Amino acid sequence: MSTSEVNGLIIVNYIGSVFLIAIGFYTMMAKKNIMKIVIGMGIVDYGINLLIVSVGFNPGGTAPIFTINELDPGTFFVDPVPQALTLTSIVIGACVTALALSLVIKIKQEYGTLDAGQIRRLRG
Amino acid sequence: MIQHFPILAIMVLFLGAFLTVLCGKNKVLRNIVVFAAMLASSVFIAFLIKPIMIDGEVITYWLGNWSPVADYAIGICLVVDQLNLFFAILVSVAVLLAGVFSFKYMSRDDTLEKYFTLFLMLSGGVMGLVLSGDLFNMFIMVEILTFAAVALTAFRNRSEGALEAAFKYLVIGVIGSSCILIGTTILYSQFHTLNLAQLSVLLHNNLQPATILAFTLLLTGFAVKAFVVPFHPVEADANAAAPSSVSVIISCVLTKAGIYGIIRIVYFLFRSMNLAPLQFILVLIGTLSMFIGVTMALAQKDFKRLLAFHSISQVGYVMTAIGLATALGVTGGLYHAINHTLFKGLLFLCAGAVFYATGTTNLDKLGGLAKRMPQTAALFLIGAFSISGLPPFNGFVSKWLIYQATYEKAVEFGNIGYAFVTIIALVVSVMTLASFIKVSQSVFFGQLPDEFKEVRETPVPMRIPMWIMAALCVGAGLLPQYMMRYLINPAVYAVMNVGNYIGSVMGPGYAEKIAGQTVEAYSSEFALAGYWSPISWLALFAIIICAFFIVSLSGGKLSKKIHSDSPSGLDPKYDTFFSGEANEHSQVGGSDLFWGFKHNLRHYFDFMHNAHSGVISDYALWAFCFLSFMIVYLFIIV
Amino acid sequence: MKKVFIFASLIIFFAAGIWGAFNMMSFQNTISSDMDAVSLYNDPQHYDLSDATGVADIIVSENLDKTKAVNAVTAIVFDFRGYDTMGESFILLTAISGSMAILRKSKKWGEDDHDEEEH
Amino acid sequence: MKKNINVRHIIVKDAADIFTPLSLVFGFYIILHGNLSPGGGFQGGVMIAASAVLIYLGYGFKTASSAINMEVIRKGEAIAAICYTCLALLGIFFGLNFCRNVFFNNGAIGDLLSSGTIAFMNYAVGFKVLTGVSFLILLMVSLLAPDSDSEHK
Repeated sequence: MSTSEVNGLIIVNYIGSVFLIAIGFYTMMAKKNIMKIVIGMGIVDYGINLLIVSVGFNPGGTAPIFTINELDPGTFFVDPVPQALTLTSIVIGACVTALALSLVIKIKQEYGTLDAGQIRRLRG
Repeated sequence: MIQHFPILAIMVLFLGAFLTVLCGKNKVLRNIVVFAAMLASSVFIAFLIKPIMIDGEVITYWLGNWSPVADYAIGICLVVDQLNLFFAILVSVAVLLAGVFSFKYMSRDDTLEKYFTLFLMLSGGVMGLVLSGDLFNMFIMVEILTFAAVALTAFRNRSEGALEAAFKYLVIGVIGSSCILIGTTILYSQFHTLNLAQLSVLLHNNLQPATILAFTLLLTGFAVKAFVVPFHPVEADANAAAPSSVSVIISCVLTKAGIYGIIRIVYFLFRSMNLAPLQFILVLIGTLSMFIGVTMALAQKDFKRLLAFHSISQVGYVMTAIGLATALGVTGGLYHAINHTLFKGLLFLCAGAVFYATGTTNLDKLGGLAKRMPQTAALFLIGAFSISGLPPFNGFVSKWLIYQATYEKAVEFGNIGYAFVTIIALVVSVMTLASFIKVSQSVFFGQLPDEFKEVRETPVPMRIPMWIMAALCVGAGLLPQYMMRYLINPAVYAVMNVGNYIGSVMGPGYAEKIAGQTVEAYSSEFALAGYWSPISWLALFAIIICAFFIVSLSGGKLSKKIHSDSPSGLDPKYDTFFSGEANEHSQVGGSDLFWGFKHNLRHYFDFMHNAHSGVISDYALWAFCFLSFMIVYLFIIV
Repeated sequence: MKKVFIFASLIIFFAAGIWGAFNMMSFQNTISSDMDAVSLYNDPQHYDLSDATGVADIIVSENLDKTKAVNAVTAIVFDFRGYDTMGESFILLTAISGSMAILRKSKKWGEDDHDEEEH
Repeated sequence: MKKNINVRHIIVKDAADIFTPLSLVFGFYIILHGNLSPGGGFQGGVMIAASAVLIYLGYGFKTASSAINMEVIRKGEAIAAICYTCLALLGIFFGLNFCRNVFFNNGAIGDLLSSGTIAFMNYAVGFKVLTGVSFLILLMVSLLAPDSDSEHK
């Protein structure tokens, strides 16, 4: 496969990440179960991670590590900066999930339900 | 040595948070650590005032000495220009006073070491956000402050609605953070850098569809953090449920962090404020926030929730003024930002004092506390006068600047819409005064309920920060020329002239080399009409007459319509009352002082009440619709 | 009514996202392909930055000389952008403290005035 | 809802026995070689934290919480954060900027400690993540245990 064809295929990743983000937002907007809202937040996060990693893609590049025994002459790398950003983003996503799940546990104890339609003591 | 002070001001707060974890149950040591951290941070910020505000330097600090190589900023930098320092001063004042207040205020809660850990994390996050010069680093700091604010909102997890408010805040906050991160990614893929100054140069006249998408996402993300209109219910919930010292931070500091982000995005990063439609949409958002906030506040029954809606309204003023894109407008906006921090902080601390003394913030249950808590009542009145814009206090100066700026904009552009904004701002100010009359009547005056006969005055450690805030309120109102000279004007100059910032970060001449032209500056000249100029007063008087005329006209129509459908089956208090003994129905609750007004406008109030349904999916829908609307709008205008 | 809003905004977001994705495809790669890792490894001091197209080029070229870390991602995470990593670990600590604060069994406010010491 | 796994299958228990040391060793390897090979503090830390889950799955919450002192873990996390900050502050003490890699040029490329503070920061973050994530997991798990205090036992 030539370089330009590989370069063109990255659009699949972009569209996939847009699709994931849209699914996540849809879940947050349309679903009433707060557990599903948490899942939606997670899906948005995964979509963003996919987007960031895809941005750093370089057709034909290898992982940016100078393991000299395994490299052929003329090897070049993919972009390491988005990978570092993704690492950060993954941890942040895990923290969001942890915080949201602990809130969900407490809400279930307090309200006895997971229905967002009933968790509305503060309104108006 | 001075160049290390910004990073130390941030890291001292974080180190304080870790040491608080290690202190464990030792109360005295913990309080000392927390106080020392906050004080040290404020001192570091205070030392920066002289070189930056007065001498006009811009400090750029490359973390790890990774200064730009081959015209690319490979590391992260902290930049302190006048605008950053303005917000850093605001943050450090609010954090220090709220922290001192919380030593005594929180003493009846348990596991305070976690409270102070999160509190210091929150302060450090905001400080890191306003001093950062890197887009991704701004995102990280936004996440820190969001998580800490969410956890602190749910800190009193047994109190009414705290968990619910925290969950809503988390969901909406995650939407905002996701938007910021997607925008950052798109900008990185186009320009291969994350530095704000470099992006600002590379973005100039380089708008492609993906870039506009990134702009929309970043603007939406920071608008979420500023809690302007489609995202405002979350702030009201969070402020009502959080401890008062945290409400101060959420209402005074986090919204300002969002405003800072918006200023950086629209004035600095994309330099797009010369587009009239963008000015229009920002002013529209601000005006809507102003109006919806204050009308929702009139209908509230809870002290802190009412204050939270006022906070939305005042942030609307700031947003309107920022959106005008004139030097006078930005001056008014920044002045109002710092004034809002002072008086809303004072009001929230008063609410905290009332809660500490009585255990409730329900307006219907409170009353007559002025006899038992005279100092708190006096402080509350100072805050209420300031927020309503009565002349000797600070709210007047900034509101006056904002009226003048909108009016001037209307004259300059010949656009009648901006004159309407002036009128709405005036009406909102009047309604603010009205709702604070209601609060003072139902909390501090009126009848003292029996269960509060034994209430004592707030302890001294809580009163000291309140008096300091009140003194700052009065001072900012009485000495506007000093505030202008040392605080506001340098910041406005920094907003309008981005060349200094870029030159300091990327080296002088960078912008000319890359963009092939000098960085153009907005005009920062403006004629200040002064605050006693008779001609301006006359114009203001004319505007007030107009506003009164319009309101009375529309009011007449409304009352006619209401008479036609006679209220049958409604509350008996709306019945006509002639004479004789008043029965129990004719008593109006403390929170219902303006029931007649609310009754006349009941369609509007009912609609707003139903719209703020409390269901998180609806709020997420509002946020996402706002994002979609902004995408469509910005693609159309650019 | 609500469904209409949901789907309209989703369609707008999706359309804008796809359009943006096709635009992003035409952007230059964030790192250039004309770098030879092996020769860089053998002679870390000599590299050419005159035609750098982004921060990644510069970081990868300078990495071996300035930080001596073989793994470029680790070098970025802990050195070039070490401040971000610090913020990230603070986020972890914030989330954990927050979860503890949320999940604790607290007393109702004001129930007991001296509950701080006992545990 | 099954609150707690009371009857533990021998396969689960044996698998936990086998995989706990493996995950510990492999996790520490990944942390220690973060600057040389793929991986780093975060990945290795999460792997070690997985061993806490394995202990819980194999032996139940009571054993897991008695094996791991949660208060110490929490303090350890704060200490790791302070270590990271102090490593970053070293730059200021050496007269350079914050986060500066101060003693970077000792050893040849590819040595374990060749990269100066990067390696030590890696260890600090690894320690922080392994304490933090295992604490978080045990905190969540402790809510599923019968009549448990939500904080710690």
